[in-house]
Amino acid sequence: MQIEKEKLIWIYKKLFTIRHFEERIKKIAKDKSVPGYLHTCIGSEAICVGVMAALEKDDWISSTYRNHGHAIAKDCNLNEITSEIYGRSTGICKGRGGSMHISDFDRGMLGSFGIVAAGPPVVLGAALQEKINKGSKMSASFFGDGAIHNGAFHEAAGLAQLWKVPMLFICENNGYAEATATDWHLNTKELSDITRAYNMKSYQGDGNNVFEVYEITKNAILESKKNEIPIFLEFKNYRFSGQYEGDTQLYQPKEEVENAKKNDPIKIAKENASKYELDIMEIETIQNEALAEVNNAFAYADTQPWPKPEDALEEVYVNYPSEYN
Amino acid sequence: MQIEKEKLIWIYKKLFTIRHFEERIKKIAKDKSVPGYLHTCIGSEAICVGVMAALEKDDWISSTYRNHGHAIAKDCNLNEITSEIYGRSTGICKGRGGSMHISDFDRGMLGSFGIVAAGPPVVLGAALQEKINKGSKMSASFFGDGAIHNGAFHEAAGLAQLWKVPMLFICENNGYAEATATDWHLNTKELSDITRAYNMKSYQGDGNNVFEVYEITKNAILESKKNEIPIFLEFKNYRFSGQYEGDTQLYQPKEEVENAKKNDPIKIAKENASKYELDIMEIETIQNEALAEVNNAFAYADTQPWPKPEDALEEVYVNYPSEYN
Amino acid sequence: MAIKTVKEAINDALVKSFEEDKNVILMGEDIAGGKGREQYQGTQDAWGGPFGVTQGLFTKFGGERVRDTTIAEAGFFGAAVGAAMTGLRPIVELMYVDFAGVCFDQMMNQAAKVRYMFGGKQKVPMVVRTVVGAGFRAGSEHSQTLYSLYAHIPGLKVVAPYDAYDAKGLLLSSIQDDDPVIFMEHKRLYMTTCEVPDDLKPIPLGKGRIRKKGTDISIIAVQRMNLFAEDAAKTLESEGISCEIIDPRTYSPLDEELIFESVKKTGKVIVVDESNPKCSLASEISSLISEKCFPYLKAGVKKITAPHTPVPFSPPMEDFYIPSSKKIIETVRELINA
Amino acid sequence: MAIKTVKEAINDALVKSFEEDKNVILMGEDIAGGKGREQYQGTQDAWGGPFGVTQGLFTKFGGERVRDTTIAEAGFFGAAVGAAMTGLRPIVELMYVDFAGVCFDQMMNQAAKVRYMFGGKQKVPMVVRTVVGAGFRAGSEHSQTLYSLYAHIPGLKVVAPYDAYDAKGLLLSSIQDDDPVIFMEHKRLYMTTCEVPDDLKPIPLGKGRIRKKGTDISIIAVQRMNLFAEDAAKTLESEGISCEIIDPRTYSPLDEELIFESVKKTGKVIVVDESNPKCSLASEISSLISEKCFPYLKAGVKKITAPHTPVPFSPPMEDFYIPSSKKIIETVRELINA
Ligand SMILES: Cc1ncc(C[n+]2csc(CCOP(=O)(O)OP(=O)(O)O)c2C)c(N)n1
Ligand SMILES: Cc1ncc(C[n+]2csc(CCOP(=O)(O)OP(=O)(O)O)c2C)c(N)n1
Ligand SMILES: [Mg+2]
Ligand SMILES: [Mg+2]
Repeated sequence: MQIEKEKLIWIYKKLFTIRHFEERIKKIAKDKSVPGYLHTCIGSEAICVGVMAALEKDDWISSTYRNHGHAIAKDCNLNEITSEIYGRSTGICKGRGGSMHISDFDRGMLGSFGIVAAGPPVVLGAALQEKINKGSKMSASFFGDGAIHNGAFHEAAGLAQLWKVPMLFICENNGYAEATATDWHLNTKELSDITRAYNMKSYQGDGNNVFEVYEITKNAILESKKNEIPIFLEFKNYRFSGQYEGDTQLYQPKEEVENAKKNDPIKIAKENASKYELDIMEIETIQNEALAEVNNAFAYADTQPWPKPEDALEEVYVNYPSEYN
Repeated sequence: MQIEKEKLIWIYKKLFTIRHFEERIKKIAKDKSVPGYLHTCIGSEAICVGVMAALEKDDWISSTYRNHGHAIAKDCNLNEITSEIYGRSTGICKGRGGSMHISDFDRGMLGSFGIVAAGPPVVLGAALQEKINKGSKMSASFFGDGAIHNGAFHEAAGLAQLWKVPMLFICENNGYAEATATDWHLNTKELSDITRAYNMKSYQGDGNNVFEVYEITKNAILESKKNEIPIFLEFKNYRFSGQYEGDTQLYQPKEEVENAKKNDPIKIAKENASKYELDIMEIETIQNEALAEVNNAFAYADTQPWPKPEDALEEVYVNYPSEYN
Repeated sequence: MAIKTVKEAINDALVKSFEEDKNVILMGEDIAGGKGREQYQGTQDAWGGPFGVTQGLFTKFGGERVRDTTIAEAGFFGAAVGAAMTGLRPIVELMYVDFAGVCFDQMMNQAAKVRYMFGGKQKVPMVVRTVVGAGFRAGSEHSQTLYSLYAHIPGLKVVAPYDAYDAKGLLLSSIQDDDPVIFMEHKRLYMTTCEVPDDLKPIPLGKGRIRKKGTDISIIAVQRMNLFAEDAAKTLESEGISCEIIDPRTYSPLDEELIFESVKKTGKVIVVDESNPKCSLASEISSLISEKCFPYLKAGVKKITAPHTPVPFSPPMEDFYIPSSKKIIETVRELINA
Repeated sequence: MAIKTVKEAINDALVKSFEEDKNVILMGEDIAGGKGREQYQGTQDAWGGPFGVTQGLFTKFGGERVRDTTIAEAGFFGAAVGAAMTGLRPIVELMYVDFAGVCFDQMMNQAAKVRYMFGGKQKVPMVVRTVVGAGFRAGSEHSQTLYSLYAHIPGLKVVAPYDAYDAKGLLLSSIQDDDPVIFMEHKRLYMTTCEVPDDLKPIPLGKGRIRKKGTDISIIAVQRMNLFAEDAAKTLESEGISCEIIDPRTYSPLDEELIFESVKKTGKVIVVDESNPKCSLASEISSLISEKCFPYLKAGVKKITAPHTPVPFSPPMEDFYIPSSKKIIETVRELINA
């Protein structure tokens, strides 16, 4: 597959940014410089970046509590993302959301939902809107392997197929739902067999290979739009992070982690660089840039002002007599 | 298949009882002698009776608002059923349930639920209890073709398969969910393809043929218990009744109804009688008995006392300071 | 000016909204009359939901905008949220409010919170039309009101009209409103009638209505309870007791001013709500009054509600369950004589 | 007698209940520590739910009774109802009460109603353990309390213990109770400690507790709000104001007598509830007091609640959201001086 240089650089830059970002998050989680739950996505970079490379900038997506990578790959402002995690007033959600709810509607993010499987129905709605208004934006919902057991996912899948709505159901099969191994809860051989209930088209791919993710997604978008059908994509990868920062990860066997490291998406991307005529030096420059931006973002966030306490009362409604809050 | 005489007579008796009962219900609905929603099951008799013939008397079932046939086939007291529909104090639920909620725990009825797809999870729980307590009762949930789109059904199906719980998911595919034709909402060729999402064993049968229903169910019970697996049964039939009494049924095309009549389960049962060495005279006697019992039940119900208004306050809890109601 | 049933008034408001704004769509079960397929031309609109409220819409506006769904409320309520965020104005039907539990997450955590928690860039202009209320002999799972479940949740608006006039005016507003609105229609009011101007303007949400002026006691009545309050007031009038009846119409936001003014005048209040008592609208309104109007109160605020039980089927029990004119009359007399 | 955290006390109550009654089972997500498979012996109990409350149970009682579920709350909550009806005593976990909406139907229409609507032959002895509360910087979808959603529904019991003593005693009762109980654990209280006798007897549901005797004003505090009430009372004591603090502990049924007695004595009341205000426990308790104790009241019942907004993440905003000792102190002073 041919990828133009600009996009290639974008891809590497995003991969590195996400990895450095999440590593930094792990650090601030450890030294407790930010409060609350932090879910990092180390191991998911290729999926975040590969999918977003295939989507247009203003296409619709939904994410989950494990959203940093999606937000970064969706080109949300890195400073604002970080400021949000720090709970500051310049945060991307004005400090009201926090890490779990980072979202920027202006970038096509419909939301990062804390409720498992809440996203697919919402994205179905965006896709329906595009269909009714004859719009051309693609709609894609990210969710985990754990979400496929949930009724809301099934209801959305059934309706999407019935209504012939172009959209992507993107399952990041990272081996775990919290402390529970994916295969322990799977009734079918492959996770994506779940779509058989709906006759939904599905593809599987290596979620550690950003170029494979990109290619599969790109083709899926074409097919979905052309045939007006939803498509289910399963990308397999490994959750190197715990469920959240602070999770002891005791349930993840050492050998399993060691094995998975062989397929670390960043490592694989680096190995593939030469195929795309990017040399080591270029890669290193990109990586350094990414690191610098991440460092900047954290430095920025740390000095941002706190919201005023009473800001808690704002923007519950578009129209509501505010004295009632 | 060999069926002993006593059972054969039971089967015919129940078929006739249900049909006569529902015809009588249609009448009292028309002359408005009972209030509220009435859902009749004309066309479903063979499923109700065939399944119940295969189950033991104290096996667990759940039903829906369309429950008269299930209750009758489960050997609930006909007078009490009727009295319930009349809202009288001697009703099977003391008048608190009404037609939609006829249920008798002593007969293994866990409930008739008004919420679509509420039953399968509850029956899963009964089956789980049997498994944990090494009990031998079978558990079976009745639901309609409309229920398979609902998340609660999917969640129950997934868990049942995962937990290897012996139970039956019994789908009465009667062609309609309210005013909506089944095939209009189906994504798969066959309704029971839905089980592919769970690798669940499934069988289809002619829901108009009581003997076929009986045989399939009997075998399914054996298989389910032996292999400790849930099994999905789809029985196709036709909903001659409207969604509820009073429904204009305009959306059911005349030819469709005429065609379906050829496979009326009562007619088919009568045609099959000779195969089972029951002669016309016997059949007629049984039918007359059934009719007499139905007539008795309605005569009984109509003269039963009303509950006291304050009875509304009883039995919300097992233990609760009653002055708080 | 024409006499309309609540049912007609709602249908009128829907048609008007569909005509005026092409972004208005409707999703629900059996609204299209099920077999909305072309080969069944003519029978498509046979249903229009179980009460026939949406009859005619499918034929008029087509299956793209009038969308029959499967029995998958979590799915299509979630879809309404996404559609609303991206530009449509979806109306979704919860056939009976008793089914609230199967898609409560979509309302409570998504519709209600996306604007707030994602920083105020989004809005969710959707309307949930749902049917509430006892008195239909429909049993425990088709008779609840559940107003307070929704009213408890910040981010949702809750509207419950009593008559056809309000039903039309408030539905027009609700559809134009940029926030998610739960629009509750009482099944026992569908066939009641009143005059409704053809060109009725939207009635602003959050404004209550004095249904009867009075001086001795204030009766705050929730939706169908206005019927019994008016009934009771007639009887009481003949005994020389003058009741003021207030229908808040909207429960979130609530027209506190209107209620407080009345209470300050009369000093005696009864709140009548058909719901179960605990944490109900009645509790809420009563507690607001006692907090804000205490110096004016001549007696404790009385609540008349259903008991803390499910809705029973049998007529004598169900009639006992529902607050009655008789109970209102007795309570008023008690309060006046206290 | 030992000092225990709330978390330990709950674990103790679970272990005791498991030991005493083989029909007690537990279902929830990641309670077994996920990989409950044999080849991972030893790591099975790594989790015990996100707060580790159930750690050790899987190893002690095995996967048949301590059952890891998929993320399918409607499925396994419904299963709990069926299992309870047929002889087990299931405890199910709703990992955060914020997820109430995905399985509310199972509680509202099945667990709560089967006994009543099917004629009283059935009982549903199940317990829902769930985690509530703000102050954890957990954002809008992991910080709600939602007490009143459940308390509104007839057929459900609602319990919300404050300290380890009550947590153990009330959980023992809840598990032995023959009705469905929602047992709400506050995440900010898990690590708080108090003395808990090893042989603590079950504490009856429906009985409140006077946490501090006083004479000038009654503070009715819901769960964690007892912390702030006690704090406030200390400060106020030094100003010569004597507060009586009452923790109802159970919200359905509610110990009205205990509350009314206190109010009759003091004539001044504040209800403190961390929930959103509308149709909250605070509304309910306030409205009951004003209805039943009006002649004794010297001022309107004050409510201190969260504002009508979702729970914000950022610390200054979240701290503003949660009722504080400061607000209690100010309100008490206001009331005392009124
Ligand atoms: C309805 C609901 N139930 C439970 C949870 C608690 N929970 C949060 S994340 C999670 C596991 C999700 O796993 P998966 O879908 O594989 O996503 P991943 O975290 O691996 O990205 C669970 C059970 C929740 N957020 N929502
Ligand atoms: C959750 C829920 N949504 C909607 C309804 C309204 N409703 C009652 S019956 C029905 C159709 C069910 O059809 P099906 O499952 O095929 O059963 P049948 O009536 O044909 O036996 C619908 C939509 C309901 N009871 N519960
Ligand atoms: Mg996962
Ligand atoms: Mg059907």
